[in-house]
Amino acid sequence: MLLDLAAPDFPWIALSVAIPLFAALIAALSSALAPVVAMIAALLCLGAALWTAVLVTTHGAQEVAVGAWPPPLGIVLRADGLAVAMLITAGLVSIAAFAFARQAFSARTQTPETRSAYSFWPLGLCVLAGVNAAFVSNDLFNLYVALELTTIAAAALVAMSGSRAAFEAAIRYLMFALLGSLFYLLGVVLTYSTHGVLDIRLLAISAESGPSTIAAAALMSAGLMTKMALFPLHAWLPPAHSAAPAPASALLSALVVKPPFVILLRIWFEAMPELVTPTLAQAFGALGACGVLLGSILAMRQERLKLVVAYSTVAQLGYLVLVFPLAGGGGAQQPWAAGAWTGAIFLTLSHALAKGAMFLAAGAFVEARGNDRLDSLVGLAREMPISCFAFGLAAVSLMGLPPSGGFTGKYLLLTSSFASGQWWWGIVLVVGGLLSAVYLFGPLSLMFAREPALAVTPVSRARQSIALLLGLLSILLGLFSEAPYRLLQVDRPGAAAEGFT
Amino acid sequence: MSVIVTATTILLLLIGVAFFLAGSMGLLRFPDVHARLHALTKADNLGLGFITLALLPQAADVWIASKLVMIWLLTMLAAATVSQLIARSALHEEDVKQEPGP
Amino acid sequence: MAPAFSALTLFDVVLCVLIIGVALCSSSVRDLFAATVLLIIYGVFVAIAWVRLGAVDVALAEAAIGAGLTGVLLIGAVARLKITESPAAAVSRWQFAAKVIPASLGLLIASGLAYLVLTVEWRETLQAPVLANLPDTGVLNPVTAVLLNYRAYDTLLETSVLFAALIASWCTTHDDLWGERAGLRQHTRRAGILATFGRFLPPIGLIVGIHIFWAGADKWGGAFQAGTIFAAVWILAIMAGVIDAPNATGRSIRSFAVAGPMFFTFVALTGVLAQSFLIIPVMVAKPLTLAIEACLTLSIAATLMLLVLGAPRRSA
Amino acid sequence: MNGSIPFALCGAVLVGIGLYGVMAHDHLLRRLIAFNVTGSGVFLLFGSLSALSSGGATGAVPQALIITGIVVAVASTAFVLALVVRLKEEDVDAPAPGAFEGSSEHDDHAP
Repeated sequence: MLLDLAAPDFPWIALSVAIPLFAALIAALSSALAPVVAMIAALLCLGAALWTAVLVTTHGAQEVAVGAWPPPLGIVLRADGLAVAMLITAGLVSIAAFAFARQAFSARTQTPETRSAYSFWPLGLCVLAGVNAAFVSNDLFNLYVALELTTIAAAALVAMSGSRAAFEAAIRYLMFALLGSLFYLLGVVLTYSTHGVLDIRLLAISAESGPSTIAAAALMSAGLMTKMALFPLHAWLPPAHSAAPAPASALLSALVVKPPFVILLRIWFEAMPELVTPTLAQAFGALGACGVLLGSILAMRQERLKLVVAYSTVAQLGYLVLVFPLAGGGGAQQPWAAGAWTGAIFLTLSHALAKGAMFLAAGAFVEARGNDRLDSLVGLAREMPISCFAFGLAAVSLMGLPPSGGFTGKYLLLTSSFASGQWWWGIVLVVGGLLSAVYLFGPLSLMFAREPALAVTPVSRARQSIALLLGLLSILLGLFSEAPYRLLQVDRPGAAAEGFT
Repeated sequence: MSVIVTATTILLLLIGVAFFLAGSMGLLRFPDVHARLHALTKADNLGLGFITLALLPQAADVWIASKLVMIWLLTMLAAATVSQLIARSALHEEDVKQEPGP
Repeated sequence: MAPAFSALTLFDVVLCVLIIGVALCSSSVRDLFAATVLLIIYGVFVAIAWVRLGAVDVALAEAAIGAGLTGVLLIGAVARLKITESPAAAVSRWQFAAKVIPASLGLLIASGLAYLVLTVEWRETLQAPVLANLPDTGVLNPVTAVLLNYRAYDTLLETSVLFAALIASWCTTHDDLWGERAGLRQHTRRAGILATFGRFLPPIGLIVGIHIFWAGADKWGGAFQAGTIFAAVWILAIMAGVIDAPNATGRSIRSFAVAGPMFFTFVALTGVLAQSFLIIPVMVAKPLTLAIEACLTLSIAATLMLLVLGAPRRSA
Repeated sequence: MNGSIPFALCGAVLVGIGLYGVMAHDHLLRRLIAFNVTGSGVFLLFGSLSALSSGGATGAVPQALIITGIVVAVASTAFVLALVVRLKEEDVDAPAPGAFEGSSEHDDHAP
């Protein structure tokens, strides 16, 4: 039997889970091989994802029935435009994070083997496997296991630095995440017991909205909102994401909070679109708006760069759920709804790239200055122009300035908010953008200040450019938004164009 | 025939339960760890023994019956070991307590 | 059909009341050690409930993992923390809200669920296809068929969760203790009662574990239940001083922990030869399933043992 | 009355008790105990609903999912315990008052 790699039904998406998993196991066996294995695995994941993108745009959505058992008995992995876009982003961010981590966590430079050099690689690869599994799985219970894999590995990355604050942040994160898992699991249990299926597509066919379906959807959403740190369940995120070492922070903030949002989209837009009422959609939007405002205001008041960046994640995640009122309204906003759905995903992608860049740049600053206090950034642009430029590019994308990916996303959301007469969400978008300009201008103005920089430990240009590449990508996403836009339209759920009914 | 078997089972079960009850009462009422252990292990081993005996006539074949006996023996072994360990740790704790005063 | 209200129903109701009572006690008792012991008792009662629901595989898992292993983990933590009493709660003006809000939420969810239980028509439609396709899976126990064939992908990710938890808990080691033996150093007298027990029990435990593993294919049991028993035997042997505790840097212990998921992932990857993923071909279904289960059992045993021993620590 | 209704109701009550404990307790180990109670309540509800609809025993798919869930729960429990023990050891090295009660300074359950 010959491998037909070019066949349209080759199970590429399964590889994007199996490869990092296998690599994690090898990395756990031999810490000397780990950095190389991790990099190869991340590159293979990116390659598989890019090739899947080609297949998806030419042949439509790809499906793999695991074990050749079709649902409802088996589990289906499915790559639509959304899943593939997330896979590509996960590949890019993890390549960057692993490349940046090589120096700090390499067993070659540290003999005998140390705790963090050993455990970073298996855990980072488990995070990659977990988020990839969550992006492609179409089975509600399988998603639960994927989320747990991600959570445990991510919490361990939070604790990685071994400081007291890191352990506290990790415990806090786990307490929230485990509570979220319980709610999600309870919702899955009710769904299965009501409909006898776990597959999202089959659910869309069989779902009639009884009280147990409503309860299930509410419980699953509550759990996912906890895991994506949506206001008012956001308190765990900033300490956790800022306590982790820089490459781990990049994985956490760019990737780990994304699967819950994607699953939220799949549950509401694909599985149970008929459940959403206008009030509910507005309520989701209100939580998002609170997150945007509170996260931004708290970000302004921080004195450490990593905390600013982490609070900004809370704010940016708030924008994403504006997709519910904007894409999910009634028929009146029909032509614009699809734009809102695509816009929210553009924001997700550009946030992942920009946040990855920011945390890696912050990591370079920490290495250079020994801490991440804002006042120690003074004049750093002259010493570390690459990192500062990377931070600036990422900031442009986060503020939503043209021509970044963040701009494309916000522009699509803004258009649909005004076109559908929901101007209040437009105001949230604009005010949020202004606030992000304020909290990012603080660190940027310090970096580019004319005063001489304080003592700096040199960080290699190659490692600084990793953040720059991610920052550039978040800009390029906006400049060349045509191809990703078309990719996201592949197999877009009907509700994303027609609104919830 | 089956009536006699059932009656035997019920009778033995009741005796076993009585031992368990007595053991539990002892556990609750006796003053210190050693007395409690005494009540518990004696009553439990006998109680479980009677319950095993009661179930033997109900077993479908010799294989299952022997498994039941095995379980009883294992439990006794574990109980004996554990009560030894508990007693020793209680003794140790008493020693520690006596040193710094009440 | 059974009569509307039989002695068995009475038994069930009493069992449920007991379960709820023990759960309440475990939640409210002040002494932390007592709370832990009550949780173990709770687990045993829940295992009995699973037998009553005809779910013997779950009953075994709940007794071995839910009650036994969780209990051992908690007792170990309580002992290491050397605390038994909950600290006196700080008086704050939020204290009232901090109890009332969870209480009302708990009450709301419990009553909502109870309402749903009594009013909704529930559906279980997968049992028929599970049984219909059983011949293709090579096993006779439908639960094993689901775990290692129909939904083997869940199990693959689940073993990865265990693996991640192991690396994660290793990650809590003090930096200067990395490479030391796991857990506290054991001090056992060579001729002591525990040492004798530790020598006597492992062979029996191994036999029981192998039995549960082997039976899992056709009747009740399987990799997780058997793995837990092996882990218990392993821990006992270490506690009794029969064998040494492993250290996280050891090559062999890492191989043990990784072998199961690695073989499983490898099998999953060979599925791409058939343009799919995680295929268990019908022709070799039985031997392949048993091979996967054997590797998984080994890894589960090693992982659970290491999780119970915990990170290396300084002797006090 | 179907035989598994008591267990389903029992599961519902356990979920309530457990969720209360997870949110109301200060002590991390107590929260973890409550977390395990909630988990087994969810599973009991799951199994008995399946038994309820088939009119007999719990189906094979719910059983398999529950076993998976139990293993995932014990993995999480083990990791949290490892973190809690380590945090306590930090306290022994450098004691900080009240630091051990996970939520004393951060109000993370009552927004």
